[in-house]
Amino acid sequence: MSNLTLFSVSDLLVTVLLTAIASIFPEPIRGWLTNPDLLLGLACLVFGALLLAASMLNTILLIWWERKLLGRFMDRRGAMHVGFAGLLQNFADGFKLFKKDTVQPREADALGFYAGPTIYMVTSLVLFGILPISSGWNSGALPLTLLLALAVFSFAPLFIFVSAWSSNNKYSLMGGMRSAAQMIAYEVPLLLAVVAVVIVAGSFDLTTIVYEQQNYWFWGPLFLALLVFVAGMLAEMERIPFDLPEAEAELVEGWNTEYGGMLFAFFMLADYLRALVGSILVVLLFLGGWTLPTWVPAAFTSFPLAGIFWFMVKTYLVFGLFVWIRASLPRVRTDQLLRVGWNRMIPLSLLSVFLAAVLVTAKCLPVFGCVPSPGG
Amino acid sequence: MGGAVEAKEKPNENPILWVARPMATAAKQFAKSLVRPSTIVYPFERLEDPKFRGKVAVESGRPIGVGEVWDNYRGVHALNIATCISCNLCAFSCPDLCIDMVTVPGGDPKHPKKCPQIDYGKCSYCGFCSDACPEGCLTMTTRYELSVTKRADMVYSPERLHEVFRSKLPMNPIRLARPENEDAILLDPPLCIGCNACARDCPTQCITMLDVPKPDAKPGEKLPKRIWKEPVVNDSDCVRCGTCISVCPKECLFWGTRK
Amino acid sequence: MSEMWINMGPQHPMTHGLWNLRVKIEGELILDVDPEMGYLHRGIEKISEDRHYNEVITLMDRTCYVAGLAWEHLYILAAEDALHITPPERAEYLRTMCDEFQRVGSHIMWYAAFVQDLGLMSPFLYGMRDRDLVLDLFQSYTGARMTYEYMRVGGVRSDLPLGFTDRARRVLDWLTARFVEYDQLCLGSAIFRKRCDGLGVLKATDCVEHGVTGPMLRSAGMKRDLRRDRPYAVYDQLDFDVAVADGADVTARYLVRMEELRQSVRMLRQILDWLDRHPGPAMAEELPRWLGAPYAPVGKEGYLLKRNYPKGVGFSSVEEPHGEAQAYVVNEGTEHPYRVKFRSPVFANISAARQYLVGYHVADIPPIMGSVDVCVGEVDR
Amino acid sequence: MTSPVPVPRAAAAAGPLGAALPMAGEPAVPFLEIEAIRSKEFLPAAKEALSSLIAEGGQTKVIDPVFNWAGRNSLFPLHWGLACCAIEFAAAFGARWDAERFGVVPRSSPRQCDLMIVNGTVTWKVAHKLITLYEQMPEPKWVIAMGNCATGGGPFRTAYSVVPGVDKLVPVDVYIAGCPPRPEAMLDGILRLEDLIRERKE
Amino acid sequence: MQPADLEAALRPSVGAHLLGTEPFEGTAGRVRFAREGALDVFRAVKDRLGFRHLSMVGGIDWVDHREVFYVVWSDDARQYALLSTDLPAADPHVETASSVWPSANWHERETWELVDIQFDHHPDLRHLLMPDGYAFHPLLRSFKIHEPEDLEVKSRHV
Repeated sequence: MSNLTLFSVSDLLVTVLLTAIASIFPEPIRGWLTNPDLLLGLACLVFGALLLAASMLNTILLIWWERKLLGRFMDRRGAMHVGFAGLLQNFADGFKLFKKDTVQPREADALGFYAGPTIYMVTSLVLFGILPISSGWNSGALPLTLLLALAVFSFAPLFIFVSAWSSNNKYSLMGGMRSAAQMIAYEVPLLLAVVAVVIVAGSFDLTTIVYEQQNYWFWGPLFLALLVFVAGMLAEMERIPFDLPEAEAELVEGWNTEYGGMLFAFFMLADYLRALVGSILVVLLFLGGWTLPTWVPAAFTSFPLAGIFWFMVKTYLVFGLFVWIRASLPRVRTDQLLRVGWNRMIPLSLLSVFLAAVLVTAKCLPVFGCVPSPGG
Repeated sequence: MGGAVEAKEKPNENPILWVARPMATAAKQFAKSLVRPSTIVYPFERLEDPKFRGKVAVESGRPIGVGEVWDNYRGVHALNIATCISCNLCAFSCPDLCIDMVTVPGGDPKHPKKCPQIDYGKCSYCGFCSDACPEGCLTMTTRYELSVTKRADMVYSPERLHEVFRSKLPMNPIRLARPENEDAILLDPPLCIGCNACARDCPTQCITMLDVPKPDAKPGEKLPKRIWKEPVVNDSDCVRCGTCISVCPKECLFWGTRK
Repeated sequence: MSEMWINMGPQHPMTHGLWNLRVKIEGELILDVDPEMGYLHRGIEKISEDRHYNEVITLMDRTCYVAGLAWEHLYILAAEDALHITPPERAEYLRTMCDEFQRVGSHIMWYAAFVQDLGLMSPFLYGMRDRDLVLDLFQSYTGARMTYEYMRVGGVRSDLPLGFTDRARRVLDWLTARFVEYDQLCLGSAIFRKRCDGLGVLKATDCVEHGVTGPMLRSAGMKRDLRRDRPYAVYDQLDFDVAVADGADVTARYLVRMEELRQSVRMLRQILDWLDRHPGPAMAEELPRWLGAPYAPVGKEGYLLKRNYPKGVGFSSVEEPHGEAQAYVVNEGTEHPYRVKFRSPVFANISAARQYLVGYHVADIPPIMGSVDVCVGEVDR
Repeated sequence: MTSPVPVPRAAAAAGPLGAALPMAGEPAVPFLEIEAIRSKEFLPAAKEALSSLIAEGGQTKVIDPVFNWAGRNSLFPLHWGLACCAIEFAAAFGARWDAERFGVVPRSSPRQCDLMIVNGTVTWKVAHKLITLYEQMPEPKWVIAMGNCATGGGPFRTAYSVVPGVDKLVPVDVYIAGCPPRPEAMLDGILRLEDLIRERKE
Repeated sequence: MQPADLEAALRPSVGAHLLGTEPFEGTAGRVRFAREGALDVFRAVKDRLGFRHLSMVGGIDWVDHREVFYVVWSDDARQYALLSTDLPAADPHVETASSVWPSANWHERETWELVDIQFDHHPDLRHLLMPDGYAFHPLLRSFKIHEPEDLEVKSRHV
């Protein structure tokens, strides 16, 4: 299992296909076709395509999950008449938006107007490529995956602001401004909360962090950091209670007011992609990634793709928590978010860093690991 | 008389509860609706269905005893052409002027039978017409779905209204009682010329023309030129539609209290 | 950002209707506001002059579409005043019951819309669900969900159906339990309190100056409620309290409305008990023929003039869910009212917008305007 | 008069949900049963699409139906309330009727809408704003005139300030009568519009 | 409070402009005054009688003349009172009440717009309900309403 990675699968696919094709041709062409560099490049392309498909499918499933879950929170049923239980609803939305006109306002700045959503989408996709979803998902262990992920994650407000500015709408502009202002509030505590995890795990590599959690998941010792991280993630994903940039009540649709058709679909998809990535990060950093506690019977962990399965279950449950929050809390105001960010979350995150340092130096971490390590 | 009550919030409690309490409420609702949300799956379940009667309870947030609720719903009209007497009261009483009386087959050529045609693009479903209908032939049913793609399809001719009647939808049972001291059609005898217009046009045939004795002309006095008959209204049959008043050429009929 | 004017409306999620709030902002700070009304001006006062007295009732439901029965009651009181007609007592009780159920429905609708403005969706759904139960009750005795056409000059159209009072009590039980949940979702929430406390303050003296009435006035600590101060219908025979709060802000308005809901439930239970015990006619006996219940039409123009029907002027004032509404009906002895003039409470409440909006942030506009409970239909008429 | 005889709506055109539907379902139709009813209509259509894909391929047989299916199943109405019907419009999105079941999600920005539901009286003062909103919506777009005021001015059509029907301003696809229409009637209008989109093959 | 009380309280200060008081069902009474003394009457009613709350301003077109009526409320007496004045149809001017009761502002804008009554020194006499530049005053008796004309129905360009 462990050597079957997504990349090796795509590599195998490309090799087999290309070798089969090459066998038809005479020697010089056959040699060029089976050139290992070409194989590697093609494998990378296939890998990317698979990654794209997986991320898109997951995102669309996530939207469905939110709609159904939110429906039940609100005492209704949610989408149910398009496809089985409404599963095809989001595909219908996507196809429809794909076909719709995209209107560019006359006074809008074309470059920013089109580049904003596109780059927003691309950065979100890149994020999905970085994260290890199971032991075999990622191509290779980069040493600084966590830092890279967080860096790419925080690009978004910039491009939100670009697209808001260039769509030449007062509501969009205010949404973009809020997005930029909001970033100041949550980025610092978010990173400090991650520092606590890094201190305990001793690595910036997400795979390593997950394997460090085989004895005990980090949410126990680092509960404070988890709270700060979840709150920061809510702000990062721009979900209620921190969805100020697209506060529907006062700023019509916020920064995407002027966007329709495919560009709007980009925004929607990227939003949920970021929500997915946020949930994944919570699972990776605090909930043990794709590992399960050792007291779980082996039958639950030994079937094919068990890692991905459990990882996805955890991710969707974490996202369910976000939906729950959305169903029960109102939106805060910009100045309140800033105040909460600087007055509450930063001290809390500093405290959690301090606690993590104490835990590590005092070597009292194993207290939380109530079961022996599976690797043993 | 009651005094004033100060609306006060509960004293502040543990601030951690302050986020937890709404979340707990939402979770409670989630658990409740996981079993059965209060949604009616509309094209498959219909509220006006008699099968709903009494089965769905308010305790779950589902609608209350729906069948009973629907008894006097005011939807599309049903018209029984057979019993319509063409009295024009529905068109008279319509505040939105959406009822036209159109000719339907079945009347004699001199007095064509006229029945209401309703434009649902103007109707405000107030029920004044069915309240005014003296024969109970124009009633309102529980049908409410009236989406069309052409504006002209919203005009329901008497035949279409009769089809609604024949489809046996539940109908509005409210029949308003007539007031005790109803006004009657009174006659101002000196003005009458005995022209028979009222008796001819009366939809219920409740007016009969009776002979009045022709007075002896005094010397020098000229008797009015008229037919020596006078209408007599049978109050128990009269539906008070006022047709006679409106057709009277001499304005000698009027509303009043019969002594 | 420099100063700029933004138009919030006519199509804007905040407005809950068709009006335009022009806001002058600097950054997120509100410098000036200018409400622009009239997008829903339907000339109801003019159309009424062309209609018979009973036919005006169909317009009243549409004047304020969340409190149709209260407006019917308002008009009917003035019209009966102008026409010198007294309704029977049971009709008065039925009308009072309509008023109070309407208040429950309207306040729940307000709750649903108001909390949605704060970004919280689920109370909207809960509110609409619970309001639908009240509408079910209305439908069972008036025959419609929103446009009831229930009251008539001299009484009401029909009496209650069988088993109504029991159904109504069950709904009241259900609602009483829900009010607790409403409070848990709002008052129990730290973010709600942070968003609403100290927002949109309008002191009692300013309220009186600018003609602000209803829950907004009572939230400023002023104990004025027409149901108690100037009882109409049968309010003087009911036991209830006037809800007041002293914050004068959005939270206080929330508290007042929630308390009014409870008081309405309390009144409704008394009314339902009375209705169970006192059967009787629901329509006045001594009615002019053309006002009798089944008959709206008049034979010929000038019918009343011929009979020398006494002229009159009617004035009425009711405590509508949004505040104090007034009607002024002039009867010149014809079948049509000569002049009908209405005073909408929301009209005055919005006209004072500059007093309670300037100085707050753009993000505060939805909760503040939500707490005013705008119903544009009655403002523009 | 296109159809002189009014057929019961449920039997005549219950939308994409099958003509064999009874007038009324069980008090609570089990979810799987609903799915079964729906699949009766969906499966043959899917089979046909698949066979035509194998037989002919090409745009008109496969691509267009897919986009048509997508377009009619994801109608985003503009989120605005004109008058009384707006309350029933909101009630249709409430818990009891839940219009989101059909993929109908109101959006506040006209750029993201396919459907303008004119839910109330249109006055001359708001007329040009309504036209602006309509023009801001990207193609393909539809208009539903909900209620009598939008259809023809309703009880207010004689007034000096009221547009006698929104079809004098923008083209209307479906009229829903009612004053105001019940939420069911609004959903019925949306289903009728879905039928219309399928018939027109847009 | 009775009409006599109103009269007794107002007569000393604004007697010159007071045309009389009469009973009005449901209120303390109706005060008729001459339009020249409008402002004095408003001040007296507000300050001396304690009617601090102006509820409604309305106008009636009596064809030969026009009438403006004001409905005011006193919290102490818990009563309404009506003030009304007649204006000649040729010259319907009256002093604004918005300097005494700020709430009169919008009511007077509406009354000017619908019944064509000019309020002198009004701070902001603009159109409120009708679009700017609307030339008619719809609630005058001479303004008739009628069934709408047939306008062109827009259809989709296919």
